[in-house]
Amino acid sequence: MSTPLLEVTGLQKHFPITAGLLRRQVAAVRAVDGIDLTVNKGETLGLVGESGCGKSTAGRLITRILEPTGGTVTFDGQDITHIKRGPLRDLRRDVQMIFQDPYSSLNPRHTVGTIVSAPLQIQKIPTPQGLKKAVQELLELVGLNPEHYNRYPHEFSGGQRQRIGIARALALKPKMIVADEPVSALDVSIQAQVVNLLDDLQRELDLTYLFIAHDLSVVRHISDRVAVMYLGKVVEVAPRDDLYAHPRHPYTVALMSAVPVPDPSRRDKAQRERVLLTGDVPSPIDPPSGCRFRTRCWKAQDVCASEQPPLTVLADGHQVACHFPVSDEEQHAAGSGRSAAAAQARDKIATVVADPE
Amino acid sequence: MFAYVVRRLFNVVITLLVVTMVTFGVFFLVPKLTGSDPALLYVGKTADAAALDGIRTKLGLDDPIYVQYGKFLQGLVVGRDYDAGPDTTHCAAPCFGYSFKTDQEVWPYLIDRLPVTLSLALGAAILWVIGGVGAGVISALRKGRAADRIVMTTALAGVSLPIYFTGLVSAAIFCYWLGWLPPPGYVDFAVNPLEWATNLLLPWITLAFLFAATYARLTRANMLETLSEDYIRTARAKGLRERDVVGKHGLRSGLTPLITVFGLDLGSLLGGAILTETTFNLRGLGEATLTSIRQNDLPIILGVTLFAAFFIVIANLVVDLLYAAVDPRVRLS
Amino acid sequence: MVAATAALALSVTAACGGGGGTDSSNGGAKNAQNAALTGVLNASDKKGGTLELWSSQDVDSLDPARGYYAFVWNLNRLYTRTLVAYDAKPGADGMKLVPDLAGAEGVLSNDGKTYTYTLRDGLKFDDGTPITSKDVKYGIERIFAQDVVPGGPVYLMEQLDQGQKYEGPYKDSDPNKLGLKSVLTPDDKTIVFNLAAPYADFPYLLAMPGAGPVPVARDTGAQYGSKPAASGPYKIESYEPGKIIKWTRNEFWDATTDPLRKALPDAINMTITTNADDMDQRLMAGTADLDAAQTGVQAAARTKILQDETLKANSDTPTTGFIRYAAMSTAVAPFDNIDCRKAVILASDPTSLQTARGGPVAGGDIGVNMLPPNIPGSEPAYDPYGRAQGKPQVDAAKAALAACGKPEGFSTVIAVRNNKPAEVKTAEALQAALKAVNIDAKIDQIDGAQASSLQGAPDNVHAKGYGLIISGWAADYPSGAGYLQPLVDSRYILKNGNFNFAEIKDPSIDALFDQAKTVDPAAAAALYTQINHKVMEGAYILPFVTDKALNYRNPRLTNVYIHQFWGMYDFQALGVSS
Amino acid sequence: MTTSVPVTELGPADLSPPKSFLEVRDLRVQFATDDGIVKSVDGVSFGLERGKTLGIVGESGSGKSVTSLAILGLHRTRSNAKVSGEIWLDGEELIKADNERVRRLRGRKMSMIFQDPLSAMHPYFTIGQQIVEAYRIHHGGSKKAAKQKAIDMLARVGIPQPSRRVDDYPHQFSGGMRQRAMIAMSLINNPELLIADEPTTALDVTVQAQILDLIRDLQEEFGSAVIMITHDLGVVAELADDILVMYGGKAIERGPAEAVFRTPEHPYTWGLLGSMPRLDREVRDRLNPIKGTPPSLINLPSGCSFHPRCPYAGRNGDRSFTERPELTGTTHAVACHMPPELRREIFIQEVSPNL
Repeated sequence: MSTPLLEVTGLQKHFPITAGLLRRQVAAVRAVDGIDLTVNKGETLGLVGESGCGKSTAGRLITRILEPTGGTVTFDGQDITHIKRGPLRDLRRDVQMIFQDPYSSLNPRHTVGTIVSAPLQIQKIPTPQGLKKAVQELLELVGLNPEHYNRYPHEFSGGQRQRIGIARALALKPKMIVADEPVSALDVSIQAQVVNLLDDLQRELDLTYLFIAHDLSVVRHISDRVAVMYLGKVVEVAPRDDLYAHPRHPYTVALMSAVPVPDPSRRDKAQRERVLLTGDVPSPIDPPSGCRFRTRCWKAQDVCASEQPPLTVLADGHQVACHFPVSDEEQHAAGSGRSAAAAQARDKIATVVADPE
Repeated sequence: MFAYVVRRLFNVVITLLVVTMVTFGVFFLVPKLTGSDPALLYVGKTADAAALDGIRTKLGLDDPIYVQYGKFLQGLVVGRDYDAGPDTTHCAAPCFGYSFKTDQEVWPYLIDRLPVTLSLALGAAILWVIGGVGAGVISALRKGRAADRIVMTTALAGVSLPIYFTGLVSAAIFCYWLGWLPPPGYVDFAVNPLEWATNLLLPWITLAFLFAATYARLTRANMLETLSEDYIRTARAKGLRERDVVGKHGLRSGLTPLITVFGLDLGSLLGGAILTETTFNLRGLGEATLTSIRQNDLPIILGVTLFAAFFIVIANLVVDLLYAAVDPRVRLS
Repeated sequence: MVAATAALALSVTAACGGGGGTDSSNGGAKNAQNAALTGVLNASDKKGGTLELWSSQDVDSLDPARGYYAFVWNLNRLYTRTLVAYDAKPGADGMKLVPDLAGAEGVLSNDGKTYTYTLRDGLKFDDGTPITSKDVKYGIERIFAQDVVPGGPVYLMEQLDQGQKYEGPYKDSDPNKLGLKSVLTPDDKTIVFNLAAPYADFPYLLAMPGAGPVPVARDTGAQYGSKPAASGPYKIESYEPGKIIKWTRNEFWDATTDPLRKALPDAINMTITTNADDMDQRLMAGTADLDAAQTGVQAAARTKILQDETLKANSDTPTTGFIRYAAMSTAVAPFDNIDCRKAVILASDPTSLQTARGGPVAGGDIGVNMLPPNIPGSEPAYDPYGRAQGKPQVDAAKAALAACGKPEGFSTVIAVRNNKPAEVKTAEALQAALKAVNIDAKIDQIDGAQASSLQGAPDNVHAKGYGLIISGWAADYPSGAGYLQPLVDSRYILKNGNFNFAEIKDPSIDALFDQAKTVDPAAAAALYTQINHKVMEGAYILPFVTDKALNYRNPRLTNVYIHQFWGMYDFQALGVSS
Repeated sequence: MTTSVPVTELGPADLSPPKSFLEVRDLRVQFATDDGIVKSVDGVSFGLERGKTLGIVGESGSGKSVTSLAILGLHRTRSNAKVSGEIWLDGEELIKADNERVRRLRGRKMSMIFQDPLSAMHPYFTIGQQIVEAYRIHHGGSKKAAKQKAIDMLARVGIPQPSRRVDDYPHQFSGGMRQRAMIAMSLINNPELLIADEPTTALDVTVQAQILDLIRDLQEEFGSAVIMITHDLGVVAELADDILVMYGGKAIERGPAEAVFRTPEHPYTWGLLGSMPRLDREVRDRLNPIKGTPPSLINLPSGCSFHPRCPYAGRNGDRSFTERPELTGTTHAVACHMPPELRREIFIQEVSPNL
């Protein structure tokens, strides 16, 4: 369980912004700005964060759909940061990706058989039982009717399409799957089916997952460990239960408390305890100095503006990038009004509204 | 924005350079490869070898192609001199060259023809935009009903019928049979604006019919798409009157894509409407294109090609600028 | 003259009503089809009005030295006078040269090698300056400047250079630019031509527009065509290429110095249109007077004219002087064998070839030999291969093939210009007829604009194996030499621009041409008859048709007649009645 | 905030005058398509009081959005929809009212917030222009005054520097700010009924919390009736007083929010709750999804349209397959053939332990 299959250190992706007559680069979108991650063999690492935090870009860097600007990606002991086409094709056998939108990621003019068999044909993988049989086995594996081999994507529902995408990803028997928001476009009842399928497949095929999503509940359900990203940085990594029970980074705290609880009887309490963040995520073109969350953080002090907090391991095993991690006491500080954190957050809002910049 | 325009203009120049190079290459290299001799085009049928040599020297045909091309470019920028016999004639910049076939400088020749094409294209453009967009909007609003079917059937006819057919039939009917219009021809606007208009009426209508058909179909499709947009639903949900929903919210975005098509259509028409011009005996750039190609008159071919390319790249640029002005989401960089 | 042929053939039917023929004016011949072939129709001396010529083809050049189209030479008669000119009369009389600028016919001396002409008194250009013999010489010298003013015929150059390598007046070191040694102008009224050898056809060369006077002061070289000096009754008021040419009266022209020209209209316009069908509509509607190119109306109008008696009466079908033919290259096997050539002639279907050219009315008569009817010495009845009967002679052809040693037939290539639809059709008709005798002819459609370096380059012809070369030809001057010499004289085989497609190398033919130069026209005509016979006996060329064109004339025109030399109406004679 | 007022009880045959602020009776919306008639909404009834929030929950194709568009009368123009039933708003019947009357109510008395504010706002007009337009349709007045009103409203919904941002275009706003602007636009005329159609689905969770907070505050301030349409049970749980669960165009469970969450009675509602992982529960080994896929509205299953996916479908003989269950019950109504006792027993014994 603890052999790292994937190791990412200092991974960066900057998209240049050009301007002026000569199209000189004047700035860069720092989509991913130095992240460290480890995914162990057979585990699921959940990568959460809000839109624009860089989690999808990170996924594309790891699968080498994009070329990193900096840092290293090591997969199965091999440095794949800048590998070229040939070895990249070999990498594709081991690392596959599942995408969010089951509509746009399947070519509408190809049959399911063609779509699922494409990786086999591109990689020239021998299929002793015959290509068609191999594809039908894959379809069965993901819970689709093998007789639907000759149908087109539009004849399937959203959940079934996502299953097709999964079958395609599994065709090459990869070691690792990077799933980028694989269930967020699906209806709740279907979402659960796909989550269960991914669970089952992991068990049966000994897969390693990097599960990228914004839905904290789903991530919690499926992951062994969870990494939280904010504005191109990983702010906290911890085993699932630790993270959800004892979030240490103020952003993680806010994120958790924002999730609506499907229990009307608890909503008043939840609302009282909720840490409401104000304003928007700053631009990744010109991120705040020091700690990137400081502009929205109720615990921010001067040092947060001057010094970037490194991702350090706390006593309880959390990796947190924060100068002032939230303690359990703070978090559970019960009270008639809002919690300490929430109260501090409230004050912060007041200042923000009064002084917008 | 300024940098963008400068950069685009620079691209325009590059594009035009490439166009001249290709045209130049085609019309100078191809005869060499097929073993024919452009000099022969300039001489009488019984000219002897010495005369041919003389022509070659005079036209510079014995120079390497890059020298010839260099001279052409030099003419464009600073003008060049031509040996006209008793003395030399100076072809002032922009010198597009000198047609030995017709003994004229290309630039004035084309400039002379420009008003014809300009009148034809702009007049027709106004007609087809009004007619095509109007018909398309009606068609979209009456989707599936009689008006829609009539418009779309007419549009199909417009798209399918070649201009020399509609042109000759309409000329036969209106000019010769009914006698309502003068026989086609061109009268300069400055000479007689009324005759200018009545003479061009038929070509305008014929040309506009062809384009209006396309525009009606495009407009219909765009309008239908726009009317199903979420923001149209929002406009209705605000309590807006339907005519404002269509007129203010629908048209603006429904017609924006037409800018591109319109710009390119007008741009290429300004380079000459070959069929319309020949059918209606209009001496515009299109007719010049046809004549020069038939006569293998390279300098004029080069000239009209450059003109046409110029209009198209400029139209492209204008379209992009216009688009940015209309659609605030578009940023130029 | 290889002259104007059909412009853009927009052969789309645009049938609609046009004005019918109105009442014809009195005088002269009665109005009927082809009435203008033999007599003067609507003879009149009434001046005034504007003659509205139209054309679907622009002039090649208005510079007298540079025009080569037949109708442009005809137009030149409006503004360019020459020492001698074709008489202004219908029928065979028009083929005679009469003095024009010269007061009398040239005086021949020095064993037929020296021609001396004396100019009339009172000749003036349109700016009032007198026309002198030096202007005539200068005009002729311009022909030598083929690098500046190319395009026209160069016969005079060939006769007058005589080894001097004269490069034209623009490179002439003579201060007066009159450095051509073979032409002398002892005074302002006399001009003397010294030929190297007797040349009976020389006056014909002097009747070409290029031999007209050009005042050195007004010569603008390459641009001269835009505003040439006028010696005739009209001057060019304006010329907008591709649009319109306007002539107005030259007030310095004196009718008393010009016995040929009538100069009836006050102005003449030639409007150039891109739409030949539209032009036909205008002709029949009476808003245009004449198609200046005179190549015949379009198919739509042709049908209409032939079906409507009134319209038909306003039309003529003159022979144009063209013969359409296929030459057989003696350098390409098996046409080096005369019997194989004969086989082709015999196997061809005269009627289908005629139909391909447009039928008996618009196309022409079945061609039987190689001298057109307007050339002295022609024998319209001379039909050595029995083509006039109209049918292919398959048996005779097979016999010829057997004699040639190819009883099983052979294969060859037909080279045809792709921009001449009628020629392509004749190629197809010929191909079909040859198939009947197992001659397999492949058609190669060559770029018409490059014909002179594709058909006209023997090297290319040999390389491509062009056995049959389809073309057409009309005379630059009405003599057997003017018509036949470029086609059959071995000395006219050129590396480029060759018209002796058959590459005929028959010393007896060459000798007959030389002999004809030295004798009087009547004797020469007999020699050309002989040449014609030799060419036909040698089976070098298969004539398709002697060309005709169906032309429509506005009934308001006066003084109308077909001039036999051009096979067109004599433009300078025309007047308008209303 | 407890649910004191019960959901008004109304059957399709009820002809009594409306008692609630909004009453929808036997609403049916059908679309004629090439493939057949799509019954998007098939006999839905509910009521809503001022100051209260109704959450309509369902998956895609359940008919929840179509219902809201029908209330606003947005099926009237350029649509092949056939709408029948009754919609009473403040004592006025809307389905039979003429177009002009409904138009005047739209955006004024009743307004709507859409799911995706980027596509729901016109890309070519500034935020200000669009809000000003919404105001001036119903109030007229000068543009300047309307703009000031728009700025005030933008400030009210928490947009910083509103006087500057009023001239921005929608694409220049972030997702959350755009939804705030959308809300400002729908509230500019103080509507008495606000329909929010998936207002936070396109937003991030922290922004969602902000927007829900905002809607709640504004409702308190303006006292509007709110219909919250969503597929997210968490969101309804946060806001709704009453809940209507829709499936295949029909209402299958309706009741006070607490009741529906604590003691849900319809197998579909169980399935929904079982499908979602919850942060407020221990992590389960497996989720309990509903088998199969939502039905096609053209070809609805016979009888109870949920029966192909229902694990208990066979328990009533063949009634589930042949007979359409009516929505029965008082405050907490359910459309299911199983007797209420059995449903409660199953829930307590089989379903609840796995949630």
